[in-house]
Amino acid sequence: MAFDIGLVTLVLGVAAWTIGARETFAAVVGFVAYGLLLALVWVRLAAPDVAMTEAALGSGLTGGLLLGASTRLARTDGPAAIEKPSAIIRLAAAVLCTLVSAGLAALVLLMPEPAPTLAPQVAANMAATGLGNPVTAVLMAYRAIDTLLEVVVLLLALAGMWSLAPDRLWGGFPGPRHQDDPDSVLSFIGQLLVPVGILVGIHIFWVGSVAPGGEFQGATILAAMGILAMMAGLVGAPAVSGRWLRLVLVVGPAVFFTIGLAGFAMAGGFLAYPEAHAKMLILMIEIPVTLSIAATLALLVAGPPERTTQR
Amino acid sequence: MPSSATAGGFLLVLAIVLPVAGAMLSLALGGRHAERVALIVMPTGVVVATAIAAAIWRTHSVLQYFVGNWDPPLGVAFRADGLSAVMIVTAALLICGIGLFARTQFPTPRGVEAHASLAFWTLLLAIWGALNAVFISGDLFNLYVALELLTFAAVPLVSLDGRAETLAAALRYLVFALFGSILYLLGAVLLYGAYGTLDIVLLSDRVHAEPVAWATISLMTAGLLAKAALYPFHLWLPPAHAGAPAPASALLSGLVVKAPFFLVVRLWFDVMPRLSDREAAQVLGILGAAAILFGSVVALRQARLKLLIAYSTVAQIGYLFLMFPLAIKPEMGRSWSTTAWTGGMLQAISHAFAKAAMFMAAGLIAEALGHDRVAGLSGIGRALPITVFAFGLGGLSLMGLPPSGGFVAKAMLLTAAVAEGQWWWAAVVLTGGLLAGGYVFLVLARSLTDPSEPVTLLSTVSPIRQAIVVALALCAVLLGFVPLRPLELLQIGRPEMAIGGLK
Amino acid sequence: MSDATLYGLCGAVLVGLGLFGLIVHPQPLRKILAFNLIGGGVFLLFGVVARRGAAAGLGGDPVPQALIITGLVVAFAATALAVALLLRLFQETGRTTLRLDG
Amino acid sequence: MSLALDVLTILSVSTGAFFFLAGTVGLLRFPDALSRLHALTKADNLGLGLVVLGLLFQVEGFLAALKLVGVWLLALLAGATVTQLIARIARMRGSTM
Repeated sequence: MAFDIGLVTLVLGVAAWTIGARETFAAVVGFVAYGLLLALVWVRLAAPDVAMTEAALGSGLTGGLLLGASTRLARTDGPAAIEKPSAIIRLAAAVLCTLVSAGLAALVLLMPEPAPTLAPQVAANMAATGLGNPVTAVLMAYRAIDTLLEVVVLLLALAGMWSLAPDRLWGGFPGPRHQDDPDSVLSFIGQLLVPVGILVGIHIFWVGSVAPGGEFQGATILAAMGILAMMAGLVGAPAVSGRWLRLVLVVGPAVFFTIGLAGFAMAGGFLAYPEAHAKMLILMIEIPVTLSIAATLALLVAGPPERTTQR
Repeated sequence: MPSSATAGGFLLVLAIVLPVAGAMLSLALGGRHAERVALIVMPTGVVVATAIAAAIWRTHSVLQYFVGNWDPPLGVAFRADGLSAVMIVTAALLICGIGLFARTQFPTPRGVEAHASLAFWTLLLAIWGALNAVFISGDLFNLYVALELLTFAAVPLVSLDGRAETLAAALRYLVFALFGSILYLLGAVLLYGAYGTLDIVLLSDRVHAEPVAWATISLMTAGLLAKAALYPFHLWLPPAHAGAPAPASALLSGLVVKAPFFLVVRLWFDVMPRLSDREAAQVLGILGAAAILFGSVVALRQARLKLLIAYSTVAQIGYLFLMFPLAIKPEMGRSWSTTAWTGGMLQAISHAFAKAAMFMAAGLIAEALGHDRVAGLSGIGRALPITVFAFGLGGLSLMGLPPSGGFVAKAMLLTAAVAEGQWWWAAVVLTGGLLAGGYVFLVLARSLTDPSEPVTLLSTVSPIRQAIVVALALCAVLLGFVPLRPLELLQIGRPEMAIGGLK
Repeated sequence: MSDATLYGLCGAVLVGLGLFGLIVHPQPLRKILAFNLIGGGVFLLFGVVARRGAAAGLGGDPVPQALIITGLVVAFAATALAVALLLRLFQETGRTTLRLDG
Repeated sequence: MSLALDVLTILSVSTGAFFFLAGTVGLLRFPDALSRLHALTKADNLGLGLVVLGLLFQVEGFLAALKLVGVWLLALLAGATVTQLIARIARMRGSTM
């Protein structure tokens, strides 16, 4: 309990710092720390799968994205300060937000006892999915439609982001140029870390069917390796109109849809798996989906096309 | 509602899979194929939508499908009642109209890929899939994902031309939409914490009048209102809807803002019918009335045609929320409740057609003149008579003049208001109609005046595009003639509403 | 008070803190940051719901846990899209204001 | 036997924690970027190493031990790289940050 109180204090302190910091860059650094602390909280709440996602995606990739943006926008900190709302508005906002927090806190204290749960039902039906990790069973079997739509959401966010590019840059390469000094430390660590990271990513994905992990966590690590490789200049960012790239992006949802529709014939329903082959079918979906998610996440961090030449 | 999957339930799967898979295919193939995929999906989607409506009409019951054969609460159910069917058919027809209209605006030159075209066709299909998901999903978290899909597909449409002001409008839209989503999600989280399910039908049995239920309905409603741009959350709408290319404006104003409204209806009438009480509904009604008065007055003062139409959307969204104080727990009995409810939904549909037609008519005018200043419209009525006629037909529905769907809708709201003794809503409906008449006539009168110098059109306007605009405007008018049978369709799967209203 | 309740209260405060940031910060990037902070609080509340639902030998109810993962991914996509819009706006205008008159 | 292992773990992890504390104090108290980095990385690398060492006494199985050592090595690598990058920027700006 003492540990938990300390952790909560830290989380709240870092969150307050993130909101209160004068410089945006400092606030983003605070946010990254916030995400890592939350990952610890998830471990305390017996949710290791969430902890991994939070650390990799919520803190890692989101943090990287925001750090990049805050350095590019550093010059706007000054002018924006003039627009700060008046003290009265700030006070009113503070009162409102305190009320919201108090209300939510009251609801937390009023939560029913015993708590309603679907855990027994999840556990009872696990055999039919052939999986050993209940969270993966929810994501890939019971609520596979959520996951399918979510992969589409990611891809659409990417399509929407690309559509922001001016016409002259369409078909170009995302993100700013990165120097590729072969002697630089970044290039060194890229060469060393990327293969290790790819292995770790595949491992995390692979154990997801029986242990904490899965396609989102694995894909996030793979995406991070892709970003590192691009930053280190080991590989160039792919052109957004590249046929292969489009194929990699879409192969995940395409296989997901195909096997989902095949469920009509195999098991009498959309996204239904025959019990004998459930585990294999889920794996057949997960491999291309991991690939597509990894590519989409990396490109979401890279941003819309900004240049027409690779170098 | 039935307790198991029904025959024909697979149609619901198709309604989502077809457009979403189409969007993925457009993105993968790129170039000219994006448009071709859309042109194949559009008629197929209309067939699916019609089949869903027919199946519900024939069996007079709710279509239901359990995805993956997992029953709720573990799995996700798709359900379509009469209301869903009407919305699905409306969406299908409008998307086809908008798609056909957009062909000349978003062409794909041979050989190169035009980014605006690829984005438009991909996002159009994605919006369609997301709308259908919103209309039929029976699970509050699945609905959250569908709403996000809708947001991510809709926001980039605003800034397809890449101008600075549309980028700012798109960003503002996104911030509002995300704020709305997070409130909605917070509500869903609390519901699961209290009742252990996110399924709409199961929840409607389990929800009691207690603090957590009050908190969730307030949070989720507030979030959805931000997305539906109801006054005072309307700030993002006019620049976004007016700045987008005309077909995108039609899509956003006609359909996209109806999705969060639809969910408010689901929430108040289906998820928590026992909770929705009259006082809370009055608040929604007051916001609606404020939207009508504010939006209409500001529309009157707009110098640009597209902004005028966008502010009119703010006002017309207000009408949708007048149905809440009239349809929830009326003292006079269920029949007036049904009248008000039907009027509200009819307003949603007829506004969709009318507003889409008006935005596209404004687009044609702007293309022909090179600007859309209201003051510079003189003589356009003679140069583009069909387009201006379509604009006027759409305006008929907004004003609530017969014959039009808007007339029937507003008449129903008016009747319910008078019959229930809530005459103040009637006054708002009438004032709003007068103000709408003001801004529509402002445009029509200006376009029918003789210009000081002859009008020179920058480009010829395609007769096909004009025909599409007229067809959509006519749909809004025709809704005023054939209300009886489709309105019956609206009531299928809805006995609990009337009963809930009496409790 | 159980651990789960403690974290639930933490989530409630986080939502309020983030909401405050969303209202008072004029810079869009700070608003995006605040949105993510609120998201953290909401997911934490869901995590508490999951933890309280521990049963059948599982440390928590896996359904909310899976939904949190989905939610985190969606929040990331939202952040990425918002940041891209913001950077484009900055490229075009050199400013990042969202004020209607500005 | 297990008591001896526990004692070793406690000793090792506590020493590690002390180094973390020292590194953090250095980060807060040292005057310029380079000496701050010096304090931070030296102390943290050693601190993490000691914590990992302490945990090694508790793990069952070779694979888990390997993972722990892997964590330390990766943290060393990342720490060294980031330090190098920050130091380079600090030198280029010539500032005390």
